[in-house]
Amino acid sequence: MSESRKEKLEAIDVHVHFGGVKALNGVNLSLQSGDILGLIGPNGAGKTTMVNVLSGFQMPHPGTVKLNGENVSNLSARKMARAGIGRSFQSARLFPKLTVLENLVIPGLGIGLSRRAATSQARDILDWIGYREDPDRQCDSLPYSDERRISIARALALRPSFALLDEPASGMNEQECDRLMQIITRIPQEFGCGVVLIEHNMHVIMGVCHRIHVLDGGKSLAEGTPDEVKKDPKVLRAYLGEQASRPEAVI
Amino acid sequence: MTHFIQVLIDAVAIGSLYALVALAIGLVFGVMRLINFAQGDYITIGAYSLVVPSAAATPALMFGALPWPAMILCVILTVVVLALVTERLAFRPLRNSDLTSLLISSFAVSYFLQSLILMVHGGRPKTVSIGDALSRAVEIFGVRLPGVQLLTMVVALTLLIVLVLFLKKTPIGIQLRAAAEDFQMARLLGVPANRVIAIAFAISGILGGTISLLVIIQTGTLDIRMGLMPTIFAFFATVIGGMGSLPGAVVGGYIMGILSVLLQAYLPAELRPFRDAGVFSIVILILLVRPQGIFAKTAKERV
Amino acid sequence: MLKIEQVVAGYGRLTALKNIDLRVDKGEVVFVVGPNGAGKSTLLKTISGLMAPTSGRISFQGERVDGKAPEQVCRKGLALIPEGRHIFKTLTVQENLLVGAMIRKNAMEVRADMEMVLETFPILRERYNGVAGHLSGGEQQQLAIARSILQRPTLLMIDEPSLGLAPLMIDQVYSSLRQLNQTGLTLLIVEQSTGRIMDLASRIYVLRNGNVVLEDAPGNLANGNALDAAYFGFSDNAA
Amino acid sequence: MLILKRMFPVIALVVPLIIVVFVIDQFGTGNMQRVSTEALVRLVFAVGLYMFVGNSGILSFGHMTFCAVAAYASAWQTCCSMMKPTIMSGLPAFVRDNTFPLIPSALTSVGLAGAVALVSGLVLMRLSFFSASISTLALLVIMNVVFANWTTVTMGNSTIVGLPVYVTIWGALAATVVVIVLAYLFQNSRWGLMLRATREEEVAAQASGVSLYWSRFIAFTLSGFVAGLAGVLFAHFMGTVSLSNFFLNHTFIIVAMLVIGGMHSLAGVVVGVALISAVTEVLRQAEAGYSIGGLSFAVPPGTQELVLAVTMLLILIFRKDGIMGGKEFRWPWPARSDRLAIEERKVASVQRSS
Repeated sequence: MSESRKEKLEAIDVHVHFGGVKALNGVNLSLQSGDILGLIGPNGAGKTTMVNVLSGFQMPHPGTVKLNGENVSNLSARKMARAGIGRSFQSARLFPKLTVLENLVIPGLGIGLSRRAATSQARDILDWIGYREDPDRQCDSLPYSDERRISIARALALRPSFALLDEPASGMNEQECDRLMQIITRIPQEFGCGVVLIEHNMHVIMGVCHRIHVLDGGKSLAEGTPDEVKKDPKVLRAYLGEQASRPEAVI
Repeated sequence: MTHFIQVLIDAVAIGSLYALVALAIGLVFGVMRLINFAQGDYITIGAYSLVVPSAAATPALMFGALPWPAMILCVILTVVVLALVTERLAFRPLRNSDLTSLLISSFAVSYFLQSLILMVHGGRPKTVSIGDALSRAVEIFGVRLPGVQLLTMVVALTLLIVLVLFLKKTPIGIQLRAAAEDFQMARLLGVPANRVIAIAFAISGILGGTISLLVIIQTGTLDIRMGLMPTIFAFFATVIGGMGSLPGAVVGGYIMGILSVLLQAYLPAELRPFRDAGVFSIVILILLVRPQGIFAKTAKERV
Repeated sequence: MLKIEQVVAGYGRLTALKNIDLRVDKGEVVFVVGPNGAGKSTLLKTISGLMAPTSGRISFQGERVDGKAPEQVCRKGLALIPEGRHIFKTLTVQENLLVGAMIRKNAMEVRADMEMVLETFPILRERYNGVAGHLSGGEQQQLAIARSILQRPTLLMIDEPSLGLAPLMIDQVYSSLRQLNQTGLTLLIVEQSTGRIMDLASRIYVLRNGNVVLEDAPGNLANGNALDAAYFGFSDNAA
Repeated sequence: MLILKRMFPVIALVVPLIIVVFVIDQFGTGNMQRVSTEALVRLVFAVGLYMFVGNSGILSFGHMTFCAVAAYASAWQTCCSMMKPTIMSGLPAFVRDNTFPLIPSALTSVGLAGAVALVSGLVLMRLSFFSASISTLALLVIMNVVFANWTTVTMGNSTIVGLPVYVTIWGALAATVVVIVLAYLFQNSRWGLMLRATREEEVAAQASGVSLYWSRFIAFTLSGFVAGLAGVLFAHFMGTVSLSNFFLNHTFIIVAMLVIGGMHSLAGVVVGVALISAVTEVLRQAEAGYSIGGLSFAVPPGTQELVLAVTMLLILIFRKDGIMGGKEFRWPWPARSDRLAIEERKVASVQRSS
């Protein structure tokens, strides 16, 4: 991935309100191609809302989202996908009656590839992610961990500049998590894109992310390398509550 | 001036009629996510219960021969029983299937009921006359108004008010509204699912039976598909008003009623027969501007 | 009072609860904590009857309740405030409370309880005839608790009471929960963060990946390491 | 070899149809030929409706509109040249005063139906999933009201008679085969696949760059053309055109066939139409009265519709995806290249586990 084509995704002073609840309250975030940015925080901190804003499913008001310096805040989810923002979903949301291969062909068609190009790209990604089973199998009969991997593959099939992964490791055991971590670490080199990773599994977050952004109650609490964030008392308190704010406690 | 009052009375009468059907459909949709095509056939069967089943064009009266109060009671009872039976047999097994299957199932039930009427009463339209005393015109503020219009307006309005009071004030009414808004939570608080759905269908039966009578008094003709148009109008009333919102259904009903009356009154003579086409074209334009309806209750699906 | 034995439950292929054993005794305040996706909400849905467990037994005051419909379970004295509170936004505060008291027979008692509830949560008296949808997050939470108390449950289950509330409001909610427990109401509370629960909890279960990984009184959990390890699946050395 | 495997789902439908038509043509009675031709025309319409409903998941009540537009358009051009100036005086002079050859009039009629589908699709497909479905009902009502009252052009509710009858069983079969192949190619085309993605998961489809509007619009327009073709075939099979043929009860029968056969696969449509057409024909004769061994009995009128409605409800309750369950007839024997792939995987998995 040539160094010169560094792309930049920024969220500037993003606010989102649902009825009385302030889901996001002035959050600033930015990453470049090749970065893996972890996005963590207790439940209801605004993580998924942030991904929805970055992927065009939720309009920030006020606040702007910039892709390579260009304001894309009011682009629709479809236009954001074609502009290079691929995402997966917390509940996978694969196309159940379509086959595994077809699920990966759809994003290819979405960005305008021909049927043949989209299919060959889909097969490459299946190999890359280590999926050896029958590609013509319908997704509603996939085992759970395969379903999670294919939902990541589908985001990558969009040839995104930035891949937003929403809790890919949820419900996975330790062994599956390790395999997932290998996949995620290799995404930037293989696809030349940046990754935003929402995850509750600290093991995965600590093992994969270059930087981590911590949200709580819709506000940015801290941002830094995994080691810095691990030691930051504010983060511990938000995560583990009062008694955990003693210095030697470590997550 | 009298023309304007006439249009006004018509608008309120037809508006209330559509509002009643829209409420019946909105209630059933609220508790079960089902758009009930069969509501039209409840109205048709209520009307046909006035006559003795036969192939004759002017059949002998059955319930129609009874004194007023008994006739009204029998017709409404027939339709309520019919609504409860269709819920129990056809819709209960489909309770948590998806929107499209529910829509298709109500389409199938409607077709089943129509074929039943075809079998019992034959296909040809029939005439029946009840309450001809009402067809005399009535003099108000120097304006001659057909008695039937006044009756429709009065009955429809009172029934609407009674129903709103029932929903607002009585415990069962409150439970029904709670279930219509959040069915799972209502059950967690002890509201029994089967009873609430049955009540919603029973109310749609009462409304259906009343409308059968009002339509028959106005038109005097029995036709297999007489319930269809008011029901389609009511579908769009609920969609414009905002799916699942009961006040929305009532407002939607009046919008449809006023639209059709205005077009009827003010369209040039040769375009007047195309009134319904005009109403539905306007409705589609409204949906384009505001797809989720006026009282949109459910927020956009959060990802 | 409440016993859960080898309960397995899930959604299609995802088994959210893998063989859970848990109990709540009279007068206790039991907390169930764990990261997102650990199966906490599924646990409450299964107990309350919103979901039928695939296997295992749930008994309340000695009587089997697994697989019963929510409207029957709540009549046995087992109330649930689900995640997101689910108050009826188009109904008034009063109507919300009336639905809560619906399963009660004795009107006199209900009126007395209504007074008590409006005493505990004054904001509800203020907005009594207002539409519930206009209440703030914290006020909606109080209405949800008040509505469930009117069911006069013997065991009240709450799914993440602090979700989306300002810290000040969370303290208020927890103090009213403590007040209720002191009047004899048993509580089973699912929570995300373990911060505020230490002084209120009688016992804590930590759930991860559908299994109970730790069960203990707050006293001997105070040093935190055991809790961190259970919560995050690794202790200091493995990080 | 690969082509055979890819086109197998179509071949598995077309070949049996050809065989059945051949048998009926040779040995069937006049009545059987008539019933089978009508069933084939109905199949053309059902496949047209399937192209939109099956792929988009949006139930359309309005496709009979395009059927009616094409039937009337063909009638205006080919029928009753002598009487036309008097009974259809409202027609534009150019059409009123002369009659057109069959093929061009058929093509223009299908074109007109397609144009109406295009225009209404531009508007209706902007609506959300559910209001689009209900609004197709409005489309049907609008067509019905306009045609019923535009008497100088459509002769209102009375029937236009005297259209040339040129649709034979083989003609209907040819149209059916063309339409089935077209539907299969569309559902596997880029637009067909993207549309099926929106049916499965609207949100995920948008996140994959798929446009709900355009994918639904293309299917709606295409299916409008096919429904138009069915309209022309129907008009020139019956020789008459009457508005009552294009309203809700015909729509119901086709929707029932789609639901019973299985709305989400081409095989489902063909199986549904074939099965229901056979069953309704048997019932129709029962209604007309059988005489077996001297005693004749007749089933009361309306039994057909009753049985159809009950079957549909049972299918919805017990086998939601219909007889074919959304599946096509797949190539049963794994092709050589697939067999190798499966062997490989077995070897690989043995290594992994040992």
